[in-house]
Amino acid sequence: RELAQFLEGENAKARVQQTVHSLTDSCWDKCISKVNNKLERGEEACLANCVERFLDTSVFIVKRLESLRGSGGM
Amino acid sequence: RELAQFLEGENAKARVQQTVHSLTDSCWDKCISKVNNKLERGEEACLANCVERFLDTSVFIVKRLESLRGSGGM
Amino acid sequence: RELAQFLEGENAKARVQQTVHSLTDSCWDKCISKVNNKLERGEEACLANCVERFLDTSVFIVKRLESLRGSGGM
Amino acid sequence: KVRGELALANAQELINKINEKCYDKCVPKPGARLESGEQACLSKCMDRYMEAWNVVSRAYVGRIQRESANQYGGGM
Amino acid sequence: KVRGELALANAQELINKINEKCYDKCVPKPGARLESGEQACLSKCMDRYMEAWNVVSRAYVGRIQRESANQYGGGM
Amino acid sequence: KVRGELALANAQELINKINEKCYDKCVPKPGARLESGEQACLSKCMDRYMEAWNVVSRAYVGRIQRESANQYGGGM
Repeated sequence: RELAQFLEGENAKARVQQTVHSLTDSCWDKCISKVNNKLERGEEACLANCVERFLDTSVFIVKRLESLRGSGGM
Repeated sequence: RELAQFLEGENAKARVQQTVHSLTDSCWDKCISKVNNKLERGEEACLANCVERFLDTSVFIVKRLESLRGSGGM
Repeated sequence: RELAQFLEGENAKARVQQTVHSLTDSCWDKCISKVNNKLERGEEACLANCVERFLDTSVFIVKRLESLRGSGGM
Repeated sequence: KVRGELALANAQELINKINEKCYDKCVPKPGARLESGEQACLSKCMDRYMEAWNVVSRAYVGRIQRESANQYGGGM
Repeated sequence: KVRGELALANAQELINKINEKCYDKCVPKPGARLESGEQACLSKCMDRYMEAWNVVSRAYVGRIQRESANQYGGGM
Repeated sequence: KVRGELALANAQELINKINEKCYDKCVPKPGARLESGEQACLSKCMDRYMEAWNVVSRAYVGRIQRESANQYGGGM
């Protein structure tokens, strides 16, 4: 049972890491055009905002789908 | 046996839906540049043609491969 | 035991073919802009170099990661 | 239960695609919050994507049906 | 049988890639039918893609062989 | 052992992504060897990609934590 819990935790960790890989992939394309000697302040802010807005978008879509479904729009 | 048939049918449905997702993905890029208040007539025709021509292309490639193989060209 | 060896060999072959598919995909985009009546000399050289440099890049990254890890840089 | 899982997987995949495509189109420069203009764009984009999905689905299923009907008639 | 499945999977993947790459290149604006110019483009594109696959395959397998030979000789 | 495999898979995926992204950016026209300018670009690109990975990871994990904390407080 502790093993099951341990494995469940490791699974969750793997899913988080997979999401981080996929977000880094797409936010890199959105925020980094030229490779500089360090990550510029604006690039760093863009990366963090890119993650937050992507998740906001996800929440927005799911909520809107639910409201459309509720109003019989779908 | 009826269960097997049912599952087979569900599998086929899942494959069809997966193809629809992947076709929508690529035809969206080909046919929709700007997001408008409704799907324009031209965009809708483009989407339907995009599906048909993609499948034509698939048939074309397979037939040509077979004819190349038959003529010893491959 | 011979079966296991045979299957292992087939697995290795499948991995090689998968890598060839993925390299052809990305090197095609890098080296072929217009489809001509034959593969131009420059295109063919570009494709072969594309494979070699991609693998060099892979070796370069792994070695650098190891040296960063060794020097406590990571 | 299998049927429910299939519908769920389908909805999940649709949400993922909309998220990817519409985020790219509507939020090119992510800022400190989702602006109202970005939200309006997301709503429109989402509606258009679902319509596109329906058009593609009809075209694809229609083609499959025509081809299976043709198997018993003329050539393809 | 395993060998046959492998060859089949390989051919299937090649067809999928050709379909994707050449459809993109040769049919940028899908119309009511595959025009003859589009078909000519598809034929050429298909031939070039298969040649490219062969060049890439030779380069990759050659590199693997050189590197395994080097393991028993000098450095990499 | 599971933990080690997870770390390994994570490192492997990071290497694959760096390889793909930085090869694209730094070696647009592959020549007969990796030029020193290309190598310098690869080093920088690799450092930036790992930093970006860390920024994204912090932002994502931070968001998850804030949202799970909010579940027991106000709305989302």
